[in-house]
Amino acid sequence: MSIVTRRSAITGFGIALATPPLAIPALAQSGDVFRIGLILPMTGPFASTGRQIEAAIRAWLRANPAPIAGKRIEILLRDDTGVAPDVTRRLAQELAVRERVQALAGFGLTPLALAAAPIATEAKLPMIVMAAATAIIPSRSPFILRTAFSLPQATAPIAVWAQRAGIRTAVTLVTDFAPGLDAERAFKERFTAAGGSVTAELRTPLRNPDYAPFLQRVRDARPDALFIFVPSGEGAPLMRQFAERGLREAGIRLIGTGDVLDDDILNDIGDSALGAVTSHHYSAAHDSAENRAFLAAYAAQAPGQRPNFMAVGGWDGMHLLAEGLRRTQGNTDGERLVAAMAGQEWISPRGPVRIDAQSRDIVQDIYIRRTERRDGQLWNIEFDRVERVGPMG
Amino acid sequence: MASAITVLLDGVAAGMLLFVLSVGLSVTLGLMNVVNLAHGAFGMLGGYVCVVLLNRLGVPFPLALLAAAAAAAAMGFVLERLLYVHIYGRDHLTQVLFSIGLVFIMGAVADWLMGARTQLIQLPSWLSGRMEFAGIGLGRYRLFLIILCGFVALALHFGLVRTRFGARLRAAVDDGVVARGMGLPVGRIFSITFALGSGLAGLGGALGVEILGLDPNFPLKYMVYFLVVVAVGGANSVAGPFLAALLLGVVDVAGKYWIPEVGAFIIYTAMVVLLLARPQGLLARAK
Amino acid sequence: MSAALETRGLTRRFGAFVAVDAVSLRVEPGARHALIGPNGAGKTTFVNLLSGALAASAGQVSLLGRDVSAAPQHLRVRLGLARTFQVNQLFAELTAMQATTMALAERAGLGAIWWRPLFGMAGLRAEAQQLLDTVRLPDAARHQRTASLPYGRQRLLEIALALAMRPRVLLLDEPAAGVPPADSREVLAAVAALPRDVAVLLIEHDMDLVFRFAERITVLAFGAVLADGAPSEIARSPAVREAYLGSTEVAHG
Amino acid sequence: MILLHAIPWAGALAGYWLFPEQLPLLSAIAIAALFAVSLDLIVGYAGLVTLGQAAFFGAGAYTAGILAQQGWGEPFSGLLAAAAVAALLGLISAPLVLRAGELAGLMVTLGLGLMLYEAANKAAAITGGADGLQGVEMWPIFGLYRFDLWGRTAYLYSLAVLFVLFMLARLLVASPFGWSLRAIRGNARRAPALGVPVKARLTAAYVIAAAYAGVAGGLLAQTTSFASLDALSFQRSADGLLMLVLGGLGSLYGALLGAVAFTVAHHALSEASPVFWQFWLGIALVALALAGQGGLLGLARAAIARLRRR
Repeated sequence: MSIVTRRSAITGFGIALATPPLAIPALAQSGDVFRIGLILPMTGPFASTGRQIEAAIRAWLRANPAPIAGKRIEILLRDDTGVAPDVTRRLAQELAVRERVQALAGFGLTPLALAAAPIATEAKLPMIVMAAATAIIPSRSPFILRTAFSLPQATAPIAVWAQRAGIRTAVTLVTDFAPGLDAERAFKERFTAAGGSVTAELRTPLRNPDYAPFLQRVRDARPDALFIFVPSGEGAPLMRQFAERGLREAGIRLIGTGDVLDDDILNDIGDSALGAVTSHHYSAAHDSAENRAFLAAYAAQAPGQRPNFMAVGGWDGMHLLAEGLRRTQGNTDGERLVAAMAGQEWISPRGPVRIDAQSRDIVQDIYIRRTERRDGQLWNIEFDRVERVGPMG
Repeated sequence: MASAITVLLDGVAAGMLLFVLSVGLSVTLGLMNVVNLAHGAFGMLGGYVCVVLLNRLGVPFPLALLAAAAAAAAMGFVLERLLYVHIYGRDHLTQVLFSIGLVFIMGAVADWLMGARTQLIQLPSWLSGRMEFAGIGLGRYRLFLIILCGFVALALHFGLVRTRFGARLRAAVDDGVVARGMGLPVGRIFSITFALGSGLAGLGGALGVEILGLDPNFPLKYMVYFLVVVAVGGANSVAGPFLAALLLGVVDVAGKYWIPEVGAFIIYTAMVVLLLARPQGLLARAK
Repeated sequence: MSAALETRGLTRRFGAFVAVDAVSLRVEPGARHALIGPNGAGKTTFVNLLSGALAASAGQVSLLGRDVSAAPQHLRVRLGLARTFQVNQLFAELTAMQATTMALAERAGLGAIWWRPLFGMAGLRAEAQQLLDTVRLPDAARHQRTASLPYGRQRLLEIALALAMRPRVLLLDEPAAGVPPADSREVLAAVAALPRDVAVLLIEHDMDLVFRFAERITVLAFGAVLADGAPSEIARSPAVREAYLGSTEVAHG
Repeated sequence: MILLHAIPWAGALAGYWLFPEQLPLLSAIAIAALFAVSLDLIVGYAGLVTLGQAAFFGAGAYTAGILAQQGWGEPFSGLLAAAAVAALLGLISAPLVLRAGELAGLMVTLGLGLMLYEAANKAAAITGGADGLQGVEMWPIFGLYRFDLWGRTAYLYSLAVLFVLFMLARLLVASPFGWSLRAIRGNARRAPALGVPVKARLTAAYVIAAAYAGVAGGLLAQTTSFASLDALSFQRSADGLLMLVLGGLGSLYGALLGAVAFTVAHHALSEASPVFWQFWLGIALVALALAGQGGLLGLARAAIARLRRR
């Protein structure tokens, strides 16, 4: 080791701090390309979320090949593995600084979205949250707009419905992270306000959950219904064990948000899902021209797969960005884009939606669905609907 | 009381499954002194084989299980001959590097072939549902797991004690140099044992699809559990890992049932305490 | 005057097996003392009890008049007890110079210093050279990885490392074991040249060496002291002949 | 010799001007390198293999993060606090790890790491649980240099901390203390017979390595204004070990090289192929393990030796 090296490096450090580095041009560049930095969990435990959203976005691009306000849309996809918020943040930073993207999109889970929020603020980039569902997310940056849903929003209607359906006592079972806690809180609030009582609140770990012991507790507690929220993809083992443990035979009804009966895996869950009642903003079985177009576009992109509520968030996110771009007539200034997108209303494959101008969060209809078999396949069939539910339920 | 017994039996079933998945790792560690973090990848392979045969080709479940074990054993045999032989005798960290690399490769290939989704199977009707004895309920599949895995454990134990191969295996574990000197084909014993361990992992992976879930992340997700079983149980025996796996299963399930607030904390605490109390493994005699 | 090294009723059990059974032994300052006994007599266990590598089941060890029964190995070393091993225990990746310098630093109480380079300590380097001179390790061998040295050379390093501790009492566990005859002369010369003020306890199979070297001999059998006295007495003792010299098991290793 | 040492650091500094758009990645590399150095001290020099080094990394990250969240955003004192907390944790856990012996000790490090992960997960009121620590606000360095979007300040700050701690580590491994660690790793039976207090030295090394990891974690929290559970995850410990083995164990530059190679490969592969990058990373790891010879640094040395012989 040498003193000389150390000294020269220290001087170097001093110079570096004293002189400004190469001037970096303004972040948002104009041109004929609109670059969107898409950050999704493409590998790791939440990979299916990323795959659904990416497929939906590619499907949207196929269906809308024409330039928008003179701009061709380009997607830069990055994998944040779903479990490393610091990576999400770094990727957002790089996309902003190096790739000069004009919008950020994706964001599979709450911690990932929260970690990236300050970057959106600082870089003044619209950030479209297509999946993460904790209520607080849009409040973390004035540049965040959400096309997914929020858990209080999806939860409140089922709590009210449960009360109407004669359910008096319920146990909640949620995954122990922010969205789960949101769902637990929202359900309890609405359900007790309507006169029901929550007799136990159970939380399962985010990783490596084994639902057997929790479900055994539910069985012992003998409520009228079990309310569940688990992240997309986790629903299958839970439903299986619900059936195996004989909870249905014990007279316990299964209710929950639609995450648990995700369209992506619904058919694999099989008969144990039949009869479950859930509330959500999207079902692939939704009957509308917009949804049929979406299903067709998705099938062309990912043959043999069914889009789920994650996919619709991606699809609508693209629609929102495109509309924003049209309204600014191709101006990609972040603040103007956000202003143009906030307050938008349109008919999405899920039904009518609106981006609330103040909160920048989504306002949408929430459907009550029952899982049924139609034409040899399982579907979440919508049979009731609460209109224009706000992000806080 | 009845639910306490149900919980206990659930734990036993989970533990038994864990045993079948990890026992191969403990033998390879004891015999070849190889830290094989890719062990779970053989479990994953078994799981996928089972899923494909069952869901796409309609093969009966027992046959699918056998095929899963056979496929994983074959894969284990090939990889052992092709790759693992080169890392015997290398330091443990190199083996870690190697086997983690293998996990990445196999995970990516599984993803490429089967997608990132969680895979599910439909159990035959004779294994679905639940039965009750004297108020104690137990899922049929869990009962099936207990019986099958218990049988596997017994077969392994007696195989090791009673058969000629078992005797040779034990000799090779005790002292490879001496065993070589006595003219035992240590290399072939290694191959067969490795294939056997991988096959068992494949069987465990297939059995575990219903309980543990299956996706390309499987080997990494459960790696820590396998390591815990081996460390707590000690290498070189069947009974040690068996007890460790049972304990792990029961403590995990019981902890989640009675004190869910503590979560996974309890299982790691139990592991650390056991390791400090019995560093050589559960059944090792104090030195 | 207190003994250099003394044990009273030193015992070590492994389960039901008594490896060392109530051994009382006195090594005088400056002594040339040998400890002999048939294979499995408990000699190496005994050395491990003396050095503190193993804990005793019962009995005491005192070093230069201080009770060290409860002291850990490194403290006994600091108090003046050094040892060599029957099978070389060296640092395969280090050179002889590195290992010896490191050992000297430890002996000088500098081992916890982290802010100065070891090889910036000129005094230690010179001392290490000197020490390797004493055991006659050739210059060329001093800067090679220890693992690449022939076994005889490694044996010299084994002794040099023990000497680096500046011991008052030195335990030599079969110093010539495993050394090819061609090289053993160097090892024996190094043993013979040990400073006279150091008490040496030699554990050995080679009777030639024992009788040439020792001024006092203790015979261990089945973990217990069978005989103790001057070489001539031992050579004449019928009990020793019976148990050891007379038996066909005057084995090596 | 001096030149040889100057090259990597001059290169690292030049990166600031050469890759002005890649500074977040460069910061990540510097932090990974510091973490790899911490692992090298305990694994490469002292020979104590650990699977739980992330515990200290995470402890440092949360310490620095929580300090800044609670209104003390001064970076340097934050790092000191991170180092202190991690060192304290090391001091508490060292006796447990050393008590258990080789393989069991390894598993104890794993178990302790997992316990801390779960504890942080459950202590959501303090740590933010699975959602991560929100609201970390750093003050400018020396009151002058803000942590900016381009990551300029973050990179120079990380690099400077890495440089100082790296040089300190070099001093450490060249000292009698450092050599006694090599002796313990080389032969744990002989070292005590040379008067080396093995437990005390290993404890000291463990604590120092913990403090290093704590600083690395603190840097991550400060430069990203965020701390989350993955800082404590087994994955992080494993990645650190991979970097170390990749670069070459028991030489500090090996740790640097490994961190650079691993992070860059990881980044480049996942950018080129966001879905299947793990496949290529796996191939690289397997190939390197089979090639052997002390990681990249070993391969480089062997190559140089071969060239010289010609």
